[in-house]
Amino acid sequence: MDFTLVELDDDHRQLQQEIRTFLEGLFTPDVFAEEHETGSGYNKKVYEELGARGWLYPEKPVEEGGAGFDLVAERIMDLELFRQDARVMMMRGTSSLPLKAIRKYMPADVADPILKDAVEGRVLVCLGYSEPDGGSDIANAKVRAVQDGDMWTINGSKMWTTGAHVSNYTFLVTRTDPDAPKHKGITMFLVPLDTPGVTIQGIRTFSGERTNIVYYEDVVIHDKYRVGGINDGWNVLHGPLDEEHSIGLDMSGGLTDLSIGAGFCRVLGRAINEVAEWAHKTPAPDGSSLADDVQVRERLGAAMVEYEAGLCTPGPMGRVKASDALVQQSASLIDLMGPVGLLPLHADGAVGEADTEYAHRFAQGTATYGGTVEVFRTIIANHVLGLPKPNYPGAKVFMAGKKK
Amino acid sequence: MDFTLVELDDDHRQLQQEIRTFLEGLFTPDVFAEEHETGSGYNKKVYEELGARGWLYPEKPVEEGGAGFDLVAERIMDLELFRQDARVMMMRGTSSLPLKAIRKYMPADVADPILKDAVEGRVLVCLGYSEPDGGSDIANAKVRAVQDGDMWTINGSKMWTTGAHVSNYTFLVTRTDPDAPKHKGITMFLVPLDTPGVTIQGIRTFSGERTNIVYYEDVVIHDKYRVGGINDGWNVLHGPLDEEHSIGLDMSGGLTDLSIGAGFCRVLGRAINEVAEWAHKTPAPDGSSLADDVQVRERLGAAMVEYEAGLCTPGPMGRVKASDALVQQSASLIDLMGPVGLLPLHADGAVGEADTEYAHRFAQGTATYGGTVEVFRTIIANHVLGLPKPNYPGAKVFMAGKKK
Amino acid sequence: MDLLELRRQDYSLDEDHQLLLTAFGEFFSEQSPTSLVRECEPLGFSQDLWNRLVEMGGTSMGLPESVGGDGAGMIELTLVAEEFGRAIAPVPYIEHTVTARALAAAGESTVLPAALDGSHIVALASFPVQAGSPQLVPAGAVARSVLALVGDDLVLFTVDTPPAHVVNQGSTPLAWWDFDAIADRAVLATGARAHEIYDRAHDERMTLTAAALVGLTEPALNIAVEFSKTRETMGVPIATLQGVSFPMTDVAIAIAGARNVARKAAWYLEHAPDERPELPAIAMVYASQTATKGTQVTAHLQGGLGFTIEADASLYFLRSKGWGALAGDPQAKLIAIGDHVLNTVN
Amino acid sequence: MDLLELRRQDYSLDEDHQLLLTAFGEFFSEQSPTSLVRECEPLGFSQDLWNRLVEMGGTSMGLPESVGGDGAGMIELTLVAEEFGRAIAPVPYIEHTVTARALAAAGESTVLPAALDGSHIVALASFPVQAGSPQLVPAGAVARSVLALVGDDLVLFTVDTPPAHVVNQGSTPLAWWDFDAIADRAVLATGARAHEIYDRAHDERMTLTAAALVGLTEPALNIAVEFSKTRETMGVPIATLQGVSFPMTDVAIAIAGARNVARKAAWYLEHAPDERPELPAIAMVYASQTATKGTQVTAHLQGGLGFTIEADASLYFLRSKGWGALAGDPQAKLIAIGDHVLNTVN
Repeated sequence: MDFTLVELDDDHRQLQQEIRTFLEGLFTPDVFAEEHETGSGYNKKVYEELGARGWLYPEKPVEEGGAGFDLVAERIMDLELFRQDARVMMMRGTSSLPLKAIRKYMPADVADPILKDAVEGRVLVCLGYSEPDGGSDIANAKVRAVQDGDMWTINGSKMWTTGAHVSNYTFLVTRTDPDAPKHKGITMFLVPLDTPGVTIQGIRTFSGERTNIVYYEDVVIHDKYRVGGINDGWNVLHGPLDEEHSIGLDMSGGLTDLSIGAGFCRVLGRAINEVAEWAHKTPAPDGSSLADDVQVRERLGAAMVEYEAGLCTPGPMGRVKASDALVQQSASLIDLMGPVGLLPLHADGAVGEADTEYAHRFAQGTATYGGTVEVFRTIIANHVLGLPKPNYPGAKVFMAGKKK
Repeated sequence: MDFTLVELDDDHRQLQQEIRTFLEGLFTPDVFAEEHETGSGYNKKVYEELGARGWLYPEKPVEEGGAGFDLVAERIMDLELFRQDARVMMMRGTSSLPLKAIRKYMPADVADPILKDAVEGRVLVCLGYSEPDGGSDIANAKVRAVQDGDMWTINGSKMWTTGAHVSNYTFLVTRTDPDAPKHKGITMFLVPLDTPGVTIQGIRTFSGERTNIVYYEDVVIHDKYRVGGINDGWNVLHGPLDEEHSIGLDMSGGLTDLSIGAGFCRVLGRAINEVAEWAHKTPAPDGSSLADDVQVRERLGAAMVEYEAGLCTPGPMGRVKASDALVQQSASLIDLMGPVGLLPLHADGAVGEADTEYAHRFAQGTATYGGTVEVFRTIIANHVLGLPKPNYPGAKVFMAGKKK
Repeated sequence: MDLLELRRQDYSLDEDHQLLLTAFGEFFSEQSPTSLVRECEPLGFSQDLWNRLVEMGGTSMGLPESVGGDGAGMIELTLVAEEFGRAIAPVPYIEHTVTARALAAAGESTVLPAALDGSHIVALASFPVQAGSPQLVPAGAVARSVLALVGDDLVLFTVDTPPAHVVNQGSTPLAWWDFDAIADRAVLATGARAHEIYDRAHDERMTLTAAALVGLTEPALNIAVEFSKTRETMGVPIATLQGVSFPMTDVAIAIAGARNVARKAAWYLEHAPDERPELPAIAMVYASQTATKGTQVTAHLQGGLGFTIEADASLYFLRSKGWGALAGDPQAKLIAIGDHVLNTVN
Repeated sequence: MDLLELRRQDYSLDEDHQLLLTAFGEFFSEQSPTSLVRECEPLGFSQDLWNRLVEMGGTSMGLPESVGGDGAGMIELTLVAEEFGRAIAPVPYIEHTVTARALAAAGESTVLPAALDGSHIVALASFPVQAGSPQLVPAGAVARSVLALVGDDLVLFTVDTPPAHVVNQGSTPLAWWDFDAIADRAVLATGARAHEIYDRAHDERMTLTAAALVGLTEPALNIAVEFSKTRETMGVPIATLQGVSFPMTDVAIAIAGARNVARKAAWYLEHAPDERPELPAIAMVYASQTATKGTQVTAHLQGGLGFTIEADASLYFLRSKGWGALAGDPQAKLIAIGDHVLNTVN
């Protein structure tokens, strides 16, 4: 166990200062305004300037376009980015998953230029996983890819392709053998989004993010864009998916988060801080400060318990716990504030940065993104508690595939 | 809508006084001490003296051994009994279910003397429904009854036969055709518990109640004790079960409880009152009364919200809600009291009648008795929300039976 | 509390109540489809719908016959509020109703006639006026007059033009009222009577808001129920999974109970206001919890879809807090409820 | 709070910690089977087990080497407390440990040697001593000395024979201590130092109790898990129903988190006690919630069986509150946690 403050050596301290100064110059009001407007989780200038320095994926070796950061430096960068605004960096996280598959499964002559551009902030890759009636069941993909010589023709549509409108490629799950058991008839492609036949339609969420439906109508691409073997898509997918669902054993000496839920906790933490500041500044009806009100103190305490619980719960469990904590406590904090808690950023009289109001809207998505909390509960039930799997009509094949 | 105080006419007022005086004389300290000791939910003297006056089932007509009470009088009796101690009256409620089936399905020469004795407090009937691995699935009964001429031989064992050790009969679910679909091979019997081969083994719950496992080893009874047709047991059961699970449309003008959960709410209500009284009497560290403590007031308020919600929720929904409310709030009230909340009745320094300590132990059973909250949630999902039924391997037959 | 009270507990509606429920249910479902609700965002007010509601008697029904109203009581108003909530209708039905009733109780006669015919919208301040502290007033962006407590005075503040709307999560006509700056103020009552009228208006607002929150949770649940029947996973409708069906069932249970609590609170306000003074707060707290949970379940159950602004689920979700937190912290009311419990055993 | 702090968050145990966990895990599971737990009811104390624990170093390990102890810190003690809790062992491990440590901190030397060898059990009063108000003291029925705060004095009260045991839901050796009547009292510290030692002992008790509650919830969950795999309904193991598996999953999630919170609280108490003073209370609140929910889920999941005294589930259930409420209301600690949050942004 170790919860010490990281003592920075001179190099790291200098780097921290360098990063902070650079990011402060980079994240101008324009950047925030654009993100607020578009909800894209992306900013061209930010990505390209970070990429130019090797700071977009700074943990990668310099020869791959990164900055060869060690764990401490990487953590410094993450915290400094969070200090500015994590939202704009969302597409970086999204792209990072397929980049690993591209490196592993595509021939170097195709992969290398894409990887180089991606690391340098000029190329984004979005995830073409979910379909309009697919829920979280990726193996059930119906988007069809049919081979004709060196070319493939793709038809169908994908839902929740976040970032499609700013990305160059989509990492696409297609059905190539409709007669095979469902996880054995899947092939992955890296589809250039400027290919004729691709139509992108935006959808806005009530947390202000943008995602997309992407329609594929007789989209013809070359076989070189295939990622991995034909009908071997499930294994190709597995890499990134495993990572996303991983148990998250910490090999970093405490320099990485215990789960992706830590990010949800930070959103909750901001709201807690905001409410605490608001309480200090707000007079109670009797003229005292709301910070002296027993109920305010108690409710902040309750939120803090859930914040800490979310932060301390590891792996997929932490992802579920942190989402639950954020959903419940953001609602409770809005209640605590009363009507001013309803005012969003830029509204007249909004509290602070309206982090609490935002947290309440943002929270709902955390229970769904990257697999619903129910999917994760099922994984935990089976893999941690060892409970038997239900015998659903459509489950056998899927589960057999997962086990492998 | 009507929540008026019932204005009693002279007859009702006189009856109320009469009942109260009579019960005060009847419920002596001995009665409570015996119940505390045995957990049987029964007292011979109480039942026989109530029965002698027609007050055990006072809603029944005088010619059936009741007192012909109208709804107001019946409510007066219920409240006065609750004022004394509802626990001792538990077996009255248990017996009342099979009595209806006995009247409906058994020949008068067998039924009448039993019914007369039951109404007069000399005979109790317990429920032989659940089996050691049966859960809530009564239709899955394995206790075997085999016919030989006029006689039946019964073998097997039943779990949770509450009151078997004080009852004269058990209303027994048996399997008479093992080859038929499960709900079509059931026959009901009224088995005299003094028949050779019946062994009763007590089990105590942590709420202090006693229930029993009853073993049937070559128990031979006459066919006259059959209740309803051979292999028609599901329909015979249905009557009492339907009542237990009924939606509880109130035809009484508000003189009956909205659900059986109201009884759970009363247990919670007693705990709330006890904690409130305790708070008044208990000094806070600063010398003020705990009744002035904001957290005490808030927690009592939260308990009160749940109490009211439980009371106002109708039918099977109210049964689930009231159980949830009691489970959660009794735990919260124990927390609120701290260590004195852990002291049971008669412990040195226990608070009041230790209603809170008892409520916390009693609460757990309310989620299980007469069908678990999960069974009720399933019923509500299917019948109120109209959700499709899951296709379990063993479900079809059972559900087909239920629908009928 | 007295657990042995011999009281009726009859929650059933008589024929007149049923007819009222049907009439306003039809009115709101026809006149306030979700398309209208969306069109009226972010202000949350439709003058046209308001006019129709006035025609329907929505602004006069709750006022005493002596001032030209229809003399309906809290039970009737609560039934209407439930239907209003079900349609998440963009009109200030609750604020206007409880404020106009308070004006009538205070013998106000300048503004009241125009309130009765709906031409002058009135609203209720949620907190006592403190010098130097403007207040966010529900319906304050469409109201010409706001009733507030200033010390021990009940004061009606009136302006020619309501202050600017403040965008908010629930898309209701919230606005900051800076009472210090308003010259047109009429003291309607003072001392105990002022507090009595103001507290009563608050109790009525809590009760009607509770009913409205119950009303809005029900169509949200229906969306979830219908979605769950058609969406499949692993070859079965998700509705057959208890992880899906049980949360919906719990919402249905909460709706059934919260509806009865709100109606019961209305009955007591109408017939025995001193008997259960804590019921409006209980109704409000439980309805707020019900709406919070109920709309979350719906939004979540639809997966990504429930999280989009296109989905009707979002309309209900955003109003669960957007309506529920308008008058301050529902949970803060627990203290007053607890006080009542403590008083009854003392 | 500072969300940008560059701190390690390493919850992993090193080899020594693993060995300690294994050693005490084996000790308690061998020496304190549930049959012993039952035999020791209602008092909740086994002199024989206590002697073995003393032999094992259980009473000396947490004391400084300067007084003859083994100098173990809060992390080690928390790991032992988890195993102690898992076995719901009928010995006053937590009370004795934190009180003896407080005695050592106060420089007490009369009772301490006998506390170190376990022959003189010591305990901690949960509330400041108020004249005329006897206190229920955890382990008070087996302790010869109780450490308490009297005004600004830290006082050690000693008796020849502990007061009579009071039967209680958790079957622990609770007893009423009437401090007014005890002549043998030694003032160990006064003023700020008295409060400091007392508060520290409380923080340690909360942290160890949190670990113990996590420990007791885990075997309870295991009972539920195993039961759910074998019990069938409708032809399937009930474990395959989400209405059964999800509550168990949520308990597993809570255990995993609560364990880490308790260990983290121990680390900070040991290494940086001023940095996160609210962590012991957070650990206690979350562990109490975890135990409450976890043991309820287990008791309920077994149907009627889990409700019988024969079922081991009942042992855990009754101790969820029986241990968790010993030192007062866990939820009351939320206020102090909130205060800390408010202080960090001030």
